Amino acid sequence: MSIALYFFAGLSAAAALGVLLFRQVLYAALSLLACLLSLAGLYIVMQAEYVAVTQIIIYAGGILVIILFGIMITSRLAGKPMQVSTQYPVIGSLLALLIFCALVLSQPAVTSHTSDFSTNHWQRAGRWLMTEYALAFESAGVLLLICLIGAAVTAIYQRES
Amino acid sequence: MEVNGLILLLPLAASILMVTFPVNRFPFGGLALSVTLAAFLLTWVVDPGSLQANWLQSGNFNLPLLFSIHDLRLIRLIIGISGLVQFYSLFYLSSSANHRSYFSLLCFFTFAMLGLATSTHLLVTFVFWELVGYTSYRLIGFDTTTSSTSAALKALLINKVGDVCFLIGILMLASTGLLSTSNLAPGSAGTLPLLLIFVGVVAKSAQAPLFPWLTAAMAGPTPVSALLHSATMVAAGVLVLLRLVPLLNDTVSTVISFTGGVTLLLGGLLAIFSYDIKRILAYSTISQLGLMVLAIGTGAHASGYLHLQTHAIFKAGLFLCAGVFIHHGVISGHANPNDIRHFSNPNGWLKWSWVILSGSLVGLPLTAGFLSKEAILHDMMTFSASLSLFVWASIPLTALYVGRVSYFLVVKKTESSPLHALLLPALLLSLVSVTWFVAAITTEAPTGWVSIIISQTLVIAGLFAGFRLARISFAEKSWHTNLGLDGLYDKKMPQLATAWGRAGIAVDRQIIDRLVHAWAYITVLFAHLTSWFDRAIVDLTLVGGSAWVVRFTGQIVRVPMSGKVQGYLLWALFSLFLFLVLWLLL
Amino acid sequence: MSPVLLYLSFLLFALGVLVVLTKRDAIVVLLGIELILSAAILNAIHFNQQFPDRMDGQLFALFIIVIAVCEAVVGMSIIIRVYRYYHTAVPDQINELNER
Amino acid sequence: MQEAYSISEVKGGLAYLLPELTLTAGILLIIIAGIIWHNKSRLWEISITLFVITVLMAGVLIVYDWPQNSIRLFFGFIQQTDFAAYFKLLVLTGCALTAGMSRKKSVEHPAEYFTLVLSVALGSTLFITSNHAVMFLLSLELISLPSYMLTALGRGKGGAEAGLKYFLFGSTVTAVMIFGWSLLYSATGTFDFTSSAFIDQLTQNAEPTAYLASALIIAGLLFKVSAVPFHLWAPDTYQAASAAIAAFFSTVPKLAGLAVLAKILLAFHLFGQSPVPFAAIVGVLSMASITLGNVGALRQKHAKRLMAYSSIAQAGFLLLALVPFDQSGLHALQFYSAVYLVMNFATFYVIGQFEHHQNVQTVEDFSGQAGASWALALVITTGLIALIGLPPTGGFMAKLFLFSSLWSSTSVSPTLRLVFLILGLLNTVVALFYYLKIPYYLFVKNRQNTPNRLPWELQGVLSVLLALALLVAFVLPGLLMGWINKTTFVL
Repeated sequence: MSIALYFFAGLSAAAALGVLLFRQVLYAALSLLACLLSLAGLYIVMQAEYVAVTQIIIYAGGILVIILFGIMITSRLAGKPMQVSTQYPVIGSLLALLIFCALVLSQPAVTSHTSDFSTNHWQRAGRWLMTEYALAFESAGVLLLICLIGAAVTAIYQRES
Repeated sequence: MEVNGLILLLPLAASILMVTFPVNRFPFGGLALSVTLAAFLLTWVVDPGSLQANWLQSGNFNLPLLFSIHDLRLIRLIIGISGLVQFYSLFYLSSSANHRSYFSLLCFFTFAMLGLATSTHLLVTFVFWELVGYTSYRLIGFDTTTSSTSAALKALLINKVGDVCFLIGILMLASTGLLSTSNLAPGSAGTLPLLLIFVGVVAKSAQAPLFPWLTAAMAGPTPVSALLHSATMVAAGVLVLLRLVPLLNDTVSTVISFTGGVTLLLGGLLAIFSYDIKRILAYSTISQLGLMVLAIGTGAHASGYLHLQTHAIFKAGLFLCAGVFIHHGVISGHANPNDIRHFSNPNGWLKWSWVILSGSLVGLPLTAGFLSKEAILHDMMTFSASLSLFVWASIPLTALYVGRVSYFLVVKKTESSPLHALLLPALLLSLVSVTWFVAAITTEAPTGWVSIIISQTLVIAGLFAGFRLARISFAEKSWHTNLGLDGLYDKKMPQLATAWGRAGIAVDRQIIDRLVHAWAYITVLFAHLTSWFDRAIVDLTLVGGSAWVVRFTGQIVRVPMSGKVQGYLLWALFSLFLFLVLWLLL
Repeated sequence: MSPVLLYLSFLLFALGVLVVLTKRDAIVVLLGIELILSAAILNAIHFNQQFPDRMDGQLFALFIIVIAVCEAVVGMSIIIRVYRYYHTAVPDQINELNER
Repeated sequence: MQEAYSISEVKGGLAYLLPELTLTAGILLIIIAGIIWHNKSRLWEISITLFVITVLMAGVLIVYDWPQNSIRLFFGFIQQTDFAAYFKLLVLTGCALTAGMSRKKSVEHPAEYFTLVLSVALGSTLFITSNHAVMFLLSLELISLPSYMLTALGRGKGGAEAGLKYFLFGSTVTAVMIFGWSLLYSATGTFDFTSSAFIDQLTQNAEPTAYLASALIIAGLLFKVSAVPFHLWAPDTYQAASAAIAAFFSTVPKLAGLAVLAKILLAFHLFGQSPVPFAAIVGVLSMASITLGNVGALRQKHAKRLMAYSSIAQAGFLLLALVPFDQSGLHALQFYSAVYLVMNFATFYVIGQFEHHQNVQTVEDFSGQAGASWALALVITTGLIALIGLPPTGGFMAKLFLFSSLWSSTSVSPTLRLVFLILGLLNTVVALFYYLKIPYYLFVKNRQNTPNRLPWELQGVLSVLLALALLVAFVLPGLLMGWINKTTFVL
């Protein structure tokens, strides 16, 4: 178990670094895909299969498709593969480093529990969604609908008036 | 009781009516005048008493609307002078000006000033204080020329500094429950709130060092100057100060007295060296307000209040006289109608009004000014002999500039022309001044013959010296330059000395000569210093400095405003991080 | 429970911030935002192990995924719109609104 | 047994959600209308009618179902209180006023436009009542995402650009905030931030993580209320948006964010037991907002950009009402919020009309325009005087309540209180400069100019009513304050 955890953790860290380091936008996006998939592996290790599946299907699948689609459309408009340059390299890294240090220094004391979610995990999640989280579930539905409608109309080209 | 409220509401109603009046061409002046007259007549119907209504009462927050008409004379003065100024404006204002807004502002001003004078709760007073300030801002900038607009801005700014301090002071007093004048107890408030309120008074009543707005405000129409910047509005500060008298402690009193004393002398000195009639009168107002503040600070508040009233009469009158001169100058096409050297006298009546009113200013007998000035002098001598030196010094100083101006205005030949309507208000005011003296001399006669004799001697001496001084023509602002200063030392000073001597003071000529030398030297030096102060400290530091601060901080703010969204984010996250660090350290 | 997962989530967060600040392309900035959100999801699931009788953390993660999807959709639609006008997705070059 | 109970809790809660359900129904109806009708002019009329009916109905339902005491619904996900109901009513008023201001010409897709505005309204009402991090974030997104799209849908290039900037800034800050929530979860084990478990945990294990997390969460809310240092998006966004949308952004999300900020700060404050000096921090942030907003506004030429900086400064004043951490401060906040809504809309209504009819963009463009409509010129002057906080307007009373509650509070040391008071009042002086710029150009500059007269339309009538409301709030503040005093704040 521990080995799988370290493996997926290392993989996702490396993939996240890839997002930072790749100069080609397409590669960066694919690197994020790798990161998200290895995170899904981690979630399975942590017995959060429900989230892991959602992560793979919706997050990795859905979002990345949208982003890749966006990259294709925009690079078609630009007519060449997209390269990305950087700005504020020094002050940005300094700030990120400082934030990282602040987070590590204030590290929460995670008490170790050997939790067991395995029994009826899927059932439990479904029941929670339909009872305690019912309102949130419905709101999420409305949010998705609004985003769909809004995004469709936003992406339509509009004459300069 | 209802009548009391009516007096307040009539001008307000008239003002609102004029603003919302559907017709553009309408005798707005006539409307304003008749309403003011009605309110004036009503003052004979009212019985003095208080008027109370609850404005807001919620939870622990309570705002009672408290008004009290305790002194009908003050009310009549405010309404009366407003009425006269409105009458005067009817003839003074060109027909092309916007009569609607002008007269509605005048009516609104009457309302605000009445509210200020009668309110007995400091928070309510503050509301009216702000309204008075706003109206004056509009009226100073009425001509919408560059100079008057900037003058209006200057007035607004300097007054705002005072207002803020005033409000903070009020809020601090509120925590001790001392806002209503009914429950004031001596010494129960701390020093700081009173000093803060006094800063408000300093700004509004044009005390040193916040006085430059008053001279700048002379860019407004002359009747406006007569109403606001001499007689009533600037008195608002003194009125508030009077209300705080029971609370004053020694520290505050000392600060008040010295501010008043310095202003008294400063205003007088500055008045000597100007040729602009409105400027001279403005400096004179500053000086007289200083006298009132000084009197209140020393404890002579009854006589200070008396002087507030008599000053309102004669200063309004003097401004209205000056307006006639200026009006005449404008009609006959002078390039610089405000310059006293170019004045020609259109009418003999004007001369006599001027004589009576300026006599009142210096405190000659037979005028109301005599009563108040001698009362102040007498009270000051009893309360604090050392501080009364300020007053003693100011007496010849006042006489000096009054004499100088009067020389130009009175000694000149009289051109005969029919009595102009513009003259009536000034004549009426001089008449009031004299009647007041006659009516009150038996009841409110000042005591202490010695001080009266000495002061009158000083006045007469000063007046004659002023006449002599008038013959010396220094080039305008020559006292700024070394050259003019040298000329003054080399040639004018002996002349001044001989003039002084010939005035007939029976003291050793040699001593007088030296005294005058020293006096003139100090005077010039002091005037030079104050003008430097006005330019360097007030104009440069306050005005220029604030502009620099605005520009500088604007640039700092602009750094993250480059339009780059990631720059925004960098700035935001960086400041968040700074906050985190502070947060964790605390 | 090792602190590895904690450090991983902090690393993802810091990298996400770095990407957001330094990459001169709106799409890559969007990727950075997804990294920050992933850090939050990882945290939520990780911390849920402390409280085994409830599954608030896992459901929180689920809803964050929904939010991330919505943001990505809206973000891409706006980026495409910008592209149509400016033919670029470099935020610096899309700079007509500023203080000058 | 337990499940049956749970289901009945959900069903029972729905009865208290009538206003929100009405808004959702309105959203769906407008979407359907957009599918059915394609004629833009027709669609505009139908959508705006549906919108106004929905908002009014929701408002009536809120007033009708005014919560007498606080009710926790849906397992503590949301909590109906009279404080929340008050802010919900303000938010809906803002939405209705936005509809009154919107113009057919500047909206390309009416159905989507009103859907998005309505979803911001729905998000705001849910946001104000939310008690749970998940609900908090979902409703926050329901406010934010439509806001980004509304900005991007604004006119042409500028709209798209502003939308992108707003989106990138906003979603980064939101992501950071979500990270903050996940950290806070580790410290407390619950997402219900008003529950006793949450507060007990925070009180007992005072860890640095919790402070850090609360800072990140407050940062997200500061972005919503456009307070320093998260204000930078506002000027660009307001400038590019139409006047209606700029007015909308400067009020509705801001007031909703403020109501939640009040709640969350009180939770973090732990009834005064928190070692973090929240009162002082909020005070410093508020001073920074007021000062930077004012200083930034001084040099603005564009009218809406100037109003953006003004709204940053006003956010500072609204934050100042949170410094006392007591009932009187919250009452001052409620009063200020209502007055702010009215004065901001009064000003924007007039700016919108001048922009539409006379193509007024910059402050200089206002010169001599008073002749176009004296009534509107007076309305905007009243609005701006109220924003400065001078009598005789409700703005003065609002600032008076604010400062007096600040002065009588004990949450910060007397020195700090005095400093806040003095800085706040001095900033009022600075505000005079830029607020009076517009009336100055309107009335004083270029008076010979005889502009075309503005036609009288609904917008004009509404703006006059708003200005009158400001005057009434000065003369009779007891009307509103009496009502506000009846509300009590419960966590």
